[in-house]
Amino acid sequence: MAASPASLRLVRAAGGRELTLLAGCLLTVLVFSLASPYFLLAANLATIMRNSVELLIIGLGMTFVLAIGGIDVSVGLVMGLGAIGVGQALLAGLPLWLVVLIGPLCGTLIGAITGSVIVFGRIPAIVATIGLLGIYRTAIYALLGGSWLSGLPTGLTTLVRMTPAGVPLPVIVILLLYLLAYLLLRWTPFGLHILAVGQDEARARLAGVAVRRVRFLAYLASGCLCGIAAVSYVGTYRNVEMTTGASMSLDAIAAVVLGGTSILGGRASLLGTLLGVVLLRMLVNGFTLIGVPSLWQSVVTGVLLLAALIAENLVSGQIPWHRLRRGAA
Amino acid sequence: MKNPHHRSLLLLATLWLVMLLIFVLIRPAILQLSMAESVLHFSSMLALVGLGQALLILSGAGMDISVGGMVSLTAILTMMAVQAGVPAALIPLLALVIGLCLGLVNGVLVISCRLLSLIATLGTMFAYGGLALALTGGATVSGVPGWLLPWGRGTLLGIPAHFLTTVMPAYLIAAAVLALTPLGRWILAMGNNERSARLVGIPVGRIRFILYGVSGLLSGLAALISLAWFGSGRPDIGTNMELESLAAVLLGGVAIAGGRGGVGGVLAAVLLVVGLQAGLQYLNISSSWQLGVVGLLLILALLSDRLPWRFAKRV
Amino acid sequence: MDKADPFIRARGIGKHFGGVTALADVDMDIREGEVLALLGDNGAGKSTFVKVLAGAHQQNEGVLEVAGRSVVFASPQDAAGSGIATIFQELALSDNLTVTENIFLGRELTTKVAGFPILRRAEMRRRAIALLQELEAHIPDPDRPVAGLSGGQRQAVAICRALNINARLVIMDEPTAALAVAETRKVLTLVRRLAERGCAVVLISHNIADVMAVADRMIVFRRGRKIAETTRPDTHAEELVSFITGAHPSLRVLEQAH
Amino acid sequence: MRKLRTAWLKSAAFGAALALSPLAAGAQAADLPSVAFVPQLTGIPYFNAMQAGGEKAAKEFGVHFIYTGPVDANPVDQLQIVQNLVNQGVQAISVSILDASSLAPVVAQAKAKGLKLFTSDSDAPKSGRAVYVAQATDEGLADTLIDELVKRTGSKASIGIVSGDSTSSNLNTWISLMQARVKAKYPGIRLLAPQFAGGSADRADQLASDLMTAHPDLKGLIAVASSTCPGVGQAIETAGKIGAVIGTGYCSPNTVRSYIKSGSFGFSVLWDPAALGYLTVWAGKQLIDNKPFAASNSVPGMAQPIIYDAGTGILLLGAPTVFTKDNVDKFNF
Repeated sequence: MAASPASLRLVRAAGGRELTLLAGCLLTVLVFSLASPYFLLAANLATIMRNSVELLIIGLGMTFVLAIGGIDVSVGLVMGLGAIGVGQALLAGLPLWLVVLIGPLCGTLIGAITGSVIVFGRIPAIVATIGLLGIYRTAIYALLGGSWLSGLPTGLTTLVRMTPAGVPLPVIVILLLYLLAYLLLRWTPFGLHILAVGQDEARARLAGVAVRRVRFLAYLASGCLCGIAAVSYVGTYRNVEMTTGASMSLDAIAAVVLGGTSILGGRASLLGTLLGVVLLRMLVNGFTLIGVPSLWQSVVTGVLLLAALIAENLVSGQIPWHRLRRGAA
Repeated sequence: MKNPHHRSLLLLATLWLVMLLIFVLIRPAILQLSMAESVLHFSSMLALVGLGQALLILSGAGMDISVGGMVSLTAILTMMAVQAGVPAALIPLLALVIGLCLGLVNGVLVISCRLLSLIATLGTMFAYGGLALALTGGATVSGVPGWLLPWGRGTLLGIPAHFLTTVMPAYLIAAAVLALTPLGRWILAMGNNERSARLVGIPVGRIRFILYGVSGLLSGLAALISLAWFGSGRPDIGTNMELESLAAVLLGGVAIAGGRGGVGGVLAAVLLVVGLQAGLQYLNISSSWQLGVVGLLLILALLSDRLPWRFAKRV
Repeated sequence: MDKADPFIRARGIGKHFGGVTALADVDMDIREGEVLALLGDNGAGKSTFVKVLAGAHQQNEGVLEVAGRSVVFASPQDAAGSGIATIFQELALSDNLTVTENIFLGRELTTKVAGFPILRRAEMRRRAIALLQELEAHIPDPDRPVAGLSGGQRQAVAICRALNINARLVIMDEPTAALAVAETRKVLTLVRRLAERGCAVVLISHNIADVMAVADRMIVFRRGRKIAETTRPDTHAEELVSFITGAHPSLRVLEQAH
Repeated sequence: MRKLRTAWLKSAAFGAALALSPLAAGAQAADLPSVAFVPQLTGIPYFNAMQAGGEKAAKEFGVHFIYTGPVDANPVDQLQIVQNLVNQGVQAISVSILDASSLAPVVAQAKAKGLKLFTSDSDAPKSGRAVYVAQATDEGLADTLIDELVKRTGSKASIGIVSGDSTSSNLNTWISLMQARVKAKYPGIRLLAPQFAGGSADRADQLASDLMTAHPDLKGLIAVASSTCPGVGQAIETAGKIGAVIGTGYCSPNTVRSYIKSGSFGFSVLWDPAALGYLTVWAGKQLIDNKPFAASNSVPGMAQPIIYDAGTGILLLGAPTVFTKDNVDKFNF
């Protein structure tokens, strides 16, 4: 149970995931830059970046949620709700600093709801968030009342498009968030506790970790990040519609898992999440550039996810071809 | 009420009554035969998909979120095959076989390749659903022969024909297998405690593999109903079915970790969800409310599961 | 055994669960620097007693004194605060964390930076190495995840955890269960070393050979009562077994008396 | 235990009651004839405007107006809603068809109950519907958009298309008619394969950006679904291609006002959806009253006569409106 070489290999494979992903990203860049002369243009890379911002931020939160052994299929809608808050704030003509704060505020609040239902209501995360998904959707419909927030004031857009020192502001924000998350995971007790709780809740509790608090905080953090993503969304698209964020949850889970964070918890790879999101977005962009219809994109996402995970299991010797034995949790 | 499964059935029955009562109080005209008939009509596909989902979850194999994609892709592939020259008489067989194969792909991924079920089926959800759209460009594929339509649209003994001929037998068989056969006991045992099930020699992997096939088969059946109903293959017919079926299964009292629950509750939950939807529509309330109500019910149902337990523990 | 006050002094400890008496009238002294083995059949009451010590249960009757002060532990954290550490059978180690991180889990050394607690990793690592060396536990790299360690090494990490909170009493629940022979020997050595370091060690074990190898004193439980107390020089394996099974002649008298 | 259960039931009943509280609005005068309109999906400004127009007409013509539609652009959900209206015995039901085949199952039922089923905004020609209330002919819409766009891009250009759901039959019809128009009339124009954003602004933005990158010579971008309009406009602005790439589409003035003003949208083609909703309810009333449509009808409250083509069964609102910088501020929908 304890010292099997398989688990050792697993640990190594986790470290290797970032390298593999990096190689995958480089290969993608290489292939697409050969296939399309426009792929490597600065403008195109900027487009990829711009279209990755929200998923990168939400994926960061999802990394924490998966790391504690949870899951949240409602994060996209949390961003949607946050975007409504930000949009209404813009329409109400609130000062910009307040508008920027409202996103994370809404997100944190909703994160608290999600976290409470899961942690204090003791409902399995997947069940709770499926339920909340329905409730949040209804809330979005009720809040928007059938009309979109469109053509919003440009104040936030100017902010989102700022490029201090030549670097787009969203890039700076994302780097800061990831750096912060890294410090949190690596250099604070909270980070250790997240990993311990994700690995084995009962043992973490025996070791004196405040398990509930850690789990709750992870959902809170994820909610807050969704709120930050909402600010970016409203600033970028100046539009909030019914479906804002609806497809984002599963995309985020796919990207984060592709990045090597285990859905069983106890393992978090921030670099992996970053690379996973970028790889997915690059593929979508590249396929459009070489003329593959956009309808194929979700096929690509699915196949890539499966291929990566199968490859990993093959390399780590997890697949016993000789007999069918184990199922999965 | 020692048996938690009975408890959740009681809960569903109560919810049903409460719902019916509210609706009838507001619009007595809602009590009409055609209403019941259309609820059954719209329940069929969800009930079948939910059954596969329920069996998988009961066995502890985890959830299958590719069911919607399987239904769409099966419908599309079946009709594409017909357009490519396969005799239309083979449509029922074709739909079942394609569904089965897609389900078994999930089985291979989870059991043989040892992917976590949630992730494996997330991948196939993207792949199946995406393929259905990509292969057709979003257009429907027509060519369903006329003789299939009465089955999809008509009624037998006042019950929608497809409900009578698929859902009822499927649930009866599933309930009988779970209650009366060793296989049924095994499924519940391995869902309850996988390790000890293995120790006593239950072929856990093989059974789960078969159940993935069953889930695919039922999705294929749902796809067949959609063909007979609409008269064409639709690439988006399974949209949202993964979450709807999961909600129904969980609302039906099946424990997400497996081993606890039964299929009767699932059918009751499907009828509750569809009935709620129909009732709200009858009152001309935006169907967006239905999502929230189902979500709320789901959470409340699980909270109610917790409360007495927690209460008892404190004493 | 001629040391001054015992670290733990328990008198008349009783514990009921509903109408069931799990523990009745147990007296016990536990001294620092000695290994005390608790023996008994399943359900004999040794685990219940240990849980009272560890703060997992509260006694219904009797007085528990730790270092001369009467206490009732409300939680395991309370007990830990009094210097009592429990090493659970499942060890409570996180496989994905490193040796150092596990030793300090829940009690990390931090320094505040702008109000936020930041881990002092270098210091934690230094102390971990020191502890491991002190125990002569052969763990080459404190930065490796414990997932790769052997059963004995994991016991060493768990013991380090206990030492790290300056535990004066370490309770070990079946530390050698499921260990290979060589590993068992290493763990027993660790137990001795822990006692030599001045710790009190309470060992729960079913393995008479292990007990005879390390324990200074043995206490046998039967049906919720302490029925025998002896020391290593005064007993032998057969006698212990006969106490446990209730076959010992002195017990017949005792049981008839009740 | 018993106490808890009752408490739970109370809370469940309360929750249900709470959820149902808006249904007070659903209580209605039963004696008025009812006309229903089922949009492709609820919660988008376009159909909201149709709803407003329908309500206005309902007051005018003394009918009860029901507006209800699916949350997603999902044909099964839409069918269920239509089925439900049939069960309710709503005398005239009009549907903006998501997919031409999806109505087939209920047509016979409606006929059997003597209810009038007709289409509005998006048609299902072979379904046996009573009439199609059209905003404009599909050809008229496609041709106007292409003609107006070519006027601005010149007759040699590449033009991209960003649509919504790939399964919406009316969007697909327009796309194929646009392609036909280009083929017939503008040999120098290259219409790129349509991309589908599925109704979200961020996906539309992404696809539009990618199209502009992949085709640096791109001169026009068409947002076919109104839900993709803001994304396309935003993408052109962000890419700094205002003037170089001309955005357009079937977009309501409110949705694209800021983009038309910034110049990223050259124009937008649409009709007045409120008028379409108005006409829909009028047509429903005519059907209920069993009054046949004349070749040219004068509808109270509408300025222009409404043309009816008996051959195709189409009731035509009129020519589409082209919104530009000059007139966009005159409209509010």
